[in-house]
Amino acid sequence: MSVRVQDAAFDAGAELNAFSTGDGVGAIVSFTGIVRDTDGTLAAMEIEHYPGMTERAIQAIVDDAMTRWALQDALVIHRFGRLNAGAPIMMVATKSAHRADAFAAADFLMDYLKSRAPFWKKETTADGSTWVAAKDADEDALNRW
Amino acid sequence: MSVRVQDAAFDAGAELNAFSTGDGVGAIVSFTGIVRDTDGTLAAMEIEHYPGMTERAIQAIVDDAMTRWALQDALVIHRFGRLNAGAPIMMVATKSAHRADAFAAADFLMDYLKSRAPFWKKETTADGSTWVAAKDADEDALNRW
Amino acid sequence: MNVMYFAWVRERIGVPFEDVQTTAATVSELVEELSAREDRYAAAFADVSALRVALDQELADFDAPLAGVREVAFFPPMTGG
Amino acid sequence: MNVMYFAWVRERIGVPFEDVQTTAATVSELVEELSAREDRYAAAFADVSALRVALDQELADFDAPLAGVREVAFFPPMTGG
Repeated sequence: MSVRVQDAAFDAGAELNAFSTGDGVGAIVSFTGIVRDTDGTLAAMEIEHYPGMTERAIQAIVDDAMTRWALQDALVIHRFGRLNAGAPIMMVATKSAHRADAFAAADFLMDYLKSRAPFWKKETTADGSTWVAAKDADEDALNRW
Repeated sequence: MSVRVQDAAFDAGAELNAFSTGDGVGAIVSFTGIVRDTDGTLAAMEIEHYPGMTERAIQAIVDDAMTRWALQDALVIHRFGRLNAGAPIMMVATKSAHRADAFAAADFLMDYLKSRAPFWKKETTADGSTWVAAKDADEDALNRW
Repeated sequence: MNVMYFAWVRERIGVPFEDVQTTAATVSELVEELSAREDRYAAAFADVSALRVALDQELADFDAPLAGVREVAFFPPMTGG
Repeated sequence: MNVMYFAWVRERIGVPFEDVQTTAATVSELVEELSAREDRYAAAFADVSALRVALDQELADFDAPLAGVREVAFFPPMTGG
């Protein structure tokens, strides 16, 4: 499995293709998160993280997913730093012999990365900068697993 | 939305990147199905389909998904004809402002494509050719929705 | 009426499609009629619970009426994806 | 003990990390101690229900003991993904 925390941009399609190989692989699920400009006013998004803890937290979440489902591999890429609207923030991919495992594991990884990996988003518009607030729904989503 | 039924190979990564654009997109989920060679004996897989009905059935499933979830777009590509082990058979992608919609819709599309789109798989090994049997689990999966 | 066969149903019956003149009122009556014709049909239709049917490219039940239908297709459960 | 602050906690306190000499037995005691020092800490820690804490890079509770801990981090709920 592969966990990458980086400020550099990445190519989600190239990552998907590189990940999609291997004996016995039947099902690959990917998630890509994009900097969303809800009402066309976003100048930039800044992502802060906690170097060291970030990698540990993501690795622990991936390890958990690998024990819960029959996965052949998992990939997590998460950017930090300044990103523009429309840029990929992060990507998760899972592969398995069967689609149900690949889907559930990718969904689980996203829920946990969202609320348990130490990243914080700050949005800048013409009106200034604000830290994105965590949503109750994101915390509630963890209870599904 | 885009539905393609084709014998030509496709590049899942390039398709994902082409699909991942657009205002307000925040979450993209993709599924890729690969010809799986469970025990290293698969010589080829042949996929038969019902031209005309295939496109109609997939379109109806996509339409259903678009009414059930807040999607900005959906993509379905499914190959027919002779495929080698390791080749992508099909791909589904969904995009939405929010990850929950993108995940649920992609999962739903896969369940319905599996059991309601008129494709049949035939596997050829050194021992001969056999039609892949439908699994009860695949039919049962439809009851989730 | 155009009758189509797919996958192992096609292989057992030996043709992918054929024009069938019938007065069958339902799919089940058509199945009975074809099964009575030749062994290859009887073999293909031996267990209709293992089969699916589409009328004019829409999935249907075996008790569905054939009135106005132009294309009937018989096939095993789908295995796409 | 190295104490780190992230996101708006960092902005309110004004530094990303600092060395803190303390005899606090728990996270809550450390929060009280810091809040008593200066207004910027009191402002940052005004509502600890809106904060998370990690001890040596693992999420912890505010009543967790500090014995043996080398790095404490305070931050708002995560918003990654």
